[in-house]
Amino acid sequence: MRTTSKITVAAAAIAALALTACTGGGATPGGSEQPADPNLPAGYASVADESIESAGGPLHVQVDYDTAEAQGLDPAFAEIARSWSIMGLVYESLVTVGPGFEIQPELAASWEQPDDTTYVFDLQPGATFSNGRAVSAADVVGSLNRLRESGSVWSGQLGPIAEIADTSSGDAQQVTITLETPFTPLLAALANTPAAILPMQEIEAGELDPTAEMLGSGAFTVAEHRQDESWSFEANAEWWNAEQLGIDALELTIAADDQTRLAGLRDGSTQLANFSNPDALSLLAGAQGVTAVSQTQSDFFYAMLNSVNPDSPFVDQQLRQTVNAVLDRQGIVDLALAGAAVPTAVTPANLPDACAADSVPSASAEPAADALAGESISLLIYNDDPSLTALAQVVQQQLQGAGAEVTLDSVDYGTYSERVYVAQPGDFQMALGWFAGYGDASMVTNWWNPETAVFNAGFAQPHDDLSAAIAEAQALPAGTERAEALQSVCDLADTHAEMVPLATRPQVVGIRSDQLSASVLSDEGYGDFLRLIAEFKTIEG
Amino acid sequence: MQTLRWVGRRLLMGLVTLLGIALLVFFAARLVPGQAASVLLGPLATQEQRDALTAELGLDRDLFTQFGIWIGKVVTGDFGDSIISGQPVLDEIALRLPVTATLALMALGIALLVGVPLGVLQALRARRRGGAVGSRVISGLGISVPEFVLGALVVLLFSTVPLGITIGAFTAISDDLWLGLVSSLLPALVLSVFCAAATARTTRDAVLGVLVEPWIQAAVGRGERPWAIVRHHVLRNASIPILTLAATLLAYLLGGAVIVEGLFNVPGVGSYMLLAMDRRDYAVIQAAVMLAAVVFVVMSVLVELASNLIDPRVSTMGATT
Amino acid sequence: MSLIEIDDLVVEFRTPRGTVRALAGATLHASAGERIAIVGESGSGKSTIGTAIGALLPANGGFAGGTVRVDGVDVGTLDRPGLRRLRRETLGFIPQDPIATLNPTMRVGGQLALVVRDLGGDASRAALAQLLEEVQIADPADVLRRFPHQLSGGMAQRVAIAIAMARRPRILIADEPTAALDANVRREVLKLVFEAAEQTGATVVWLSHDLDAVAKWCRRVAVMYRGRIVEDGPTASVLEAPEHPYTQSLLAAMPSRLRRGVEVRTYTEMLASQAGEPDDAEVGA
Amino acid sequence: MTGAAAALARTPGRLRSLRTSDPVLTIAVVILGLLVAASLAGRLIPGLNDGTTTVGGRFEAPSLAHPLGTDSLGRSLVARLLEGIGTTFLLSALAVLCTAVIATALGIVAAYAGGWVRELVMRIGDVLYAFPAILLALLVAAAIGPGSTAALASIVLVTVPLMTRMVCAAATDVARRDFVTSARISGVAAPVIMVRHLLTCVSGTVVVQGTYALSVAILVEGGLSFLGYGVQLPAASLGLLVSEGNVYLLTAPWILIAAGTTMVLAILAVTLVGDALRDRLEPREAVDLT
Repeated sequence: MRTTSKITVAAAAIAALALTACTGGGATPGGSEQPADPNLPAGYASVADESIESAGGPLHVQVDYDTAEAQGLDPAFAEIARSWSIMGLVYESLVTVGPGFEIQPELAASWEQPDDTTYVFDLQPGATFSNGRAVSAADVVGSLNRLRESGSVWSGQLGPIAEIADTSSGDAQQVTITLETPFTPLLAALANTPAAILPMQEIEAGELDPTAEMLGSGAFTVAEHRQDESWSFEANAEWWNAEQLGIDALELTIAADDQTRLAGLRDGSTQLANFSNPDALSLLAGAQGVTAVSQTQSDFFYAMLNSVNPDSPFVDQQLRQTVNAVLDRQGIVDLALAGAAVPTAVTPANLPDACAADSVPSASAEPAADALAGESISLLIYNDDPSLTALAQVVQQQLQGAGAEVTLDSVDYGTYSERVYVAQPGDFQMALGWFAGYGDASMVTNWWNPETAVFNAGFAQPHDDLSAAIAEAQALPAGTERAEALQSVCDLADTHAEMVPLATRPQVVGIRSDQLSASVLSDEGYGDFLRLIAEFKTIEG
Repeated sequence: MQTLRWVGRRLLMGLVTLLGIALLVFFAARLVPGQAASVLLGPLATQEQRDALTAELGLDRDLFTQFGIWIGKVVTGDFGDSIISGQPVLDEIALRLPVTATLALMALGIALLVGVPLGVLQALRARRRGGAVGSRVISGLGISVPEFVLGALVVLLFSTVPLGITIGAFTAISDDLWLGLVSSLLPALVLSVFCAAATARTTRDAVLGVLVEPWIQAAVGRGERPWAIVRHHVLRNASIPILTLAATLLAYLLGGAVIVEGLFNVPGVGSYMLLAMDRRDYAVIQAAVMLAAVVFVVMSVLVELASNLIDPRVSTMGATT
Repeated sequence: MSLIEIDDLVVEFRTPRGTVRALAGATLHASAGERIAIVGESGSGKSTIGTAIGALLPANGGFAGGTVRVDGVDVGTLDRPGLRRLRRETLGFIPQDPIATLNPTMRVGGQLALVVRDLGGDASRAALAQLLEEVQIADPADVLRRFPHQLSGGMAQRVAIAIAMARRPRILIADEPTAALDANVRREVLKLVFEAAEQTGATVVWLSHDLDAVAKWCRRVAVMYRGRIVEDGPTASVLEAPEHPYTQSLLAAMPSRLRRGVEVRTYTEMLASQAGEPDDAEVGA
Repeated sequence: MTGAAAALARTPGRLRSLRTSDPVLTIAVVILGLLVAASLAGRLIPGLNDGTTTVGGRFEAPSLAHPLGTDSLGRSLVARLLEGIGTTFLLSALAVLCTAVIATALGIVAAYAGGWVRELVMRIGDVLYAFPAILLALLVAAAIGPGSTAALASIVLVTVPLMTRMVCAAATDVARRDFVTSARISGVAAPVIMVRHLLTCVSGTVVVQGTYALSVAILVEGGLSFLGYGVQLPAASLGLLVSEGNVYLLTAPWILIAAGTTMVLAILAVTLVGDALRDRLEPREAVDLT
């Protein structure tokens, strides 16, 4: 949707090939498909050529929608993936996410974990805000505490923090975070833009209103912003890594219509653009000078089966399970998502330690051919996301295939959010939606506990067994043991079948590869396809 | 003096119309389910946050109070702030109006330059074999091809075949006059097709309406040349319906050619309005509608004034219907 | 050779209901300088014969037989420029409703100027005023500034005569030029028309139904009925000894001959009451 | 204008037969007939229309099995098109019917009553007329939820003001004529006058305006569906199919070609028939200037 969540894609390579073959869309040599390219390092969908001397100049990028947040430009409250990408150009977090969801240094040059509950971060020595003031440990402590105290939904993502302390000595700026109990997703949460480091000194002095203005330590500064129209960024000369930056300026145009972004890439007026329509891969196939890559998002689509509203047939767990079992996730991927996605369970399929979509109980259940005979179901969706609409129609066909009578109720997003999130109990029977999958397999599991997630209290019920399993998995360090713990989260969520994960959400990045050598990760948890913009190199001519 | 009184009266009626529109848009916008607060805050917000934002936006009071406050401010020229950007709505619209105005004027200009001569030709040839068939189908096609079909074809054509105009990027006329005009050209062309066809049809009808008049017969009887007759005796007399249409078209174009603006990513009033609808940005919806309505009302007064000047028999001065 | 030779002229109109024959073989000749009146009731075809002389039929009408010759030239064979030359140089029309035949959005002066300029004449203010004075307009400067709808019927007819006469036409066709005028203005206007024609030696074809006036101004009269000239001769003999029953009925309806207590019936009514002759005016369907 | 011809040509306000030798009109009527037949066939013949079920792969090019190819969900485009034509025509026709009823009633009452009633109707018309049409439609769609009902209501709101104005103008002309005045004086009840005299005299105007409203209706439905506020998937309408065709123009051109052509033909045919109707109701014998 224009406003809410985040993104995905995966085994897109093969799927994209298959798609082109069957549409006869003329796969031009040197075109856009990217089968597992042996030249690409693991974890990358595209890599900037380091041997190129960047021609500099402005980079033109088109994105599908603009940030639009109740708290303006304040990253601590940013809910939309696009906000994270845009704010991430100006602000830095302590850490960032690299290939394979590996946590990498950003504002923190390095970190240590002396024990399960202590994290010690050493800041980049040259880190400076764009106003010329050096980033201090106090800014980090202040920013993270500000997030914790903000009441923002992201404060909970940081886990059970006991203390954030400035442990600097001399010029070396250092911050220590102490947890009450072990919490593995901490680093992944710190990598997200809401945990960005703000110039706290200026904010506290009242010199900067972070909702109206952005002042960060990152690669760019804002030259101009026209809401829903465009952003102009300039390279931040004060950035600690400024020499590496290949572009001088970034012109970001908001173009809601897929056609406009496709046209921009085709006619060369745009060097990079994103698409949530998986068919963008085939639509860009054969376009001169354009490479389209699929970036697998950990974001995923899910179905909500309202177990709270007494008027909903899904108060009956048996029925929920039957619906869950009837749904053919691979069929959804193939038909609605052009094969450019993967089926998933609660833990996003492309994240380390995630459980497999076909490992949960419903996957092996074999519902009768007419298991839903006599059921009549109303399926609520919002209508401004073509992928969601496609998905809904496939879900409708599948449920009808099992004998149910399914009516699609398409409304605009405002009405949808009123009926799903605001109304208590939720004013729907079955609904479809999606949310971000983040950078750690256990982060999104938070949403399966309505008591902490809140937004789903109108249609899902808290379950002690599931809540306990979620907490247990989050405390375990990454590895086999945690994978097993997450498996039980997946199994329990699947059994309760209130929020039923379906498939990851596709994202396609189109690159004008004759003008730009770009780095794009093959997997992403925060929808930030501009994450590696510092490595981009423009090509002369 | 009489003219002034007439204009005054006409403007007063315009104000009544505007008040009607103000009422309609205000309450219609609030009939739409989905509060600004829930749209803006997203799914993860708590009820307290929603309530707080609703109170902050003044949306918790009863509708009539809200309307009173709003209309009170509107009278002083304050249309409120956009919920999304926090900026005064008028500033936001002022930023987008030049873009839309350029587009509208270009489209209308093309439409009149093409449509009027075409319409005159059609009227003159209405009685001839063949001539009428071709032009009827052409102008019929013009009003039958939806702008979203034509626009998509143009976007595809210009983005796949290098034709000298890039359409992936839009430059505002305020940023660069020449580039602004060039990038407005294609969307203006797409818009002008319908407008030109409508103009041609109206012109044809108007000219045919004049051609039955005795003074035309008299001119023909005097052996005057056809184009002299058209110039001296037809055009002026046929211009009132054409002007009326032009005003309607201009109001429509300025009110936001939503679809074309979207297709070509033109940052104009139309696409802004559409977004505001999605986000329940009431202040923007209201201001944009009021703007379009003011344009409409002013245009209709101007057209009536012009009609009086064009045809001295139409003495609507003093009469109102 | 006569100036106007209309021979066995058939004119038809296409209408949604089929073809209508407005002239069904009309024949009429007129010499230079002659004054001829054509009389007949509405729909008899007299207007059609008037317009046929200039090939000015409405677009749905056309010649279906016979010929119209003006000065020996068959107008049916003229190309468009030729037709325009004929109309510009030879013909002058004086309309029934003068206000309607003036362009309502143009001042009288402007319209006169257009006509004069078209003929390569002097379009100065003074020259235009002079033209108006010639048609007995007292305050020409004021009239030049007016719009047609601001003129009285008589005034407008004078302007129309001025426009027609500015071109010194050899044939003046006046289609009931006084029908829309007050009785007292009628005489003046007719006088103006015939005096102007006298001056230039123009042939006058006057379409009228006013037999009293016809008797006064014309030496020759043609009577039309159902698309044919049914009687044609010196006014005196036609009025005194009508041969065709239709002419007789027309005469009976002349205001100057009305008698109290004598019922006046039109010829058509008479025919209808006798369940009369076959209808040959309408052809086809 | 001459005698008999003019007299015969001017019988305003009554519908005359559409019998004609005009080839354009003939083609237009045939196209319209085919489209109406197609829309009925899609609804009435069971099995012919299964536009909501996946029957093949995504974006299959036209073949024997699927003569117009398949769409993004592997549905047969023939079936989708049949359903789309049906939806669009049904919706538009219904909307125009509503418009005609409302506009005729309002226009006649306003013309007959005159005075403040007329003024009020005209002012309300002005308000709707001055409201940007697409936004009016969007507001309606958002308020009652996107879908066929919203599209229908939007079309009605967009088309009513103009038609009311035209009917009112025509009816005012009639209301001033002698036979209405004499009917009034002789005490004929107002409703009787309105129905017997005004309604019959404006019927031509209503029919002509109705055909124009029909073409506007098809366009508005298309625009609304294009913006996502009209007919909702999995149902089909011409506008919806066109908007899908737009996206896949490069890889699956058959969708736009089929839907776009149908839509253009539909509007064109309706417009041409409207033109022909008007030419017959308000014949104009223009002078040939040359």
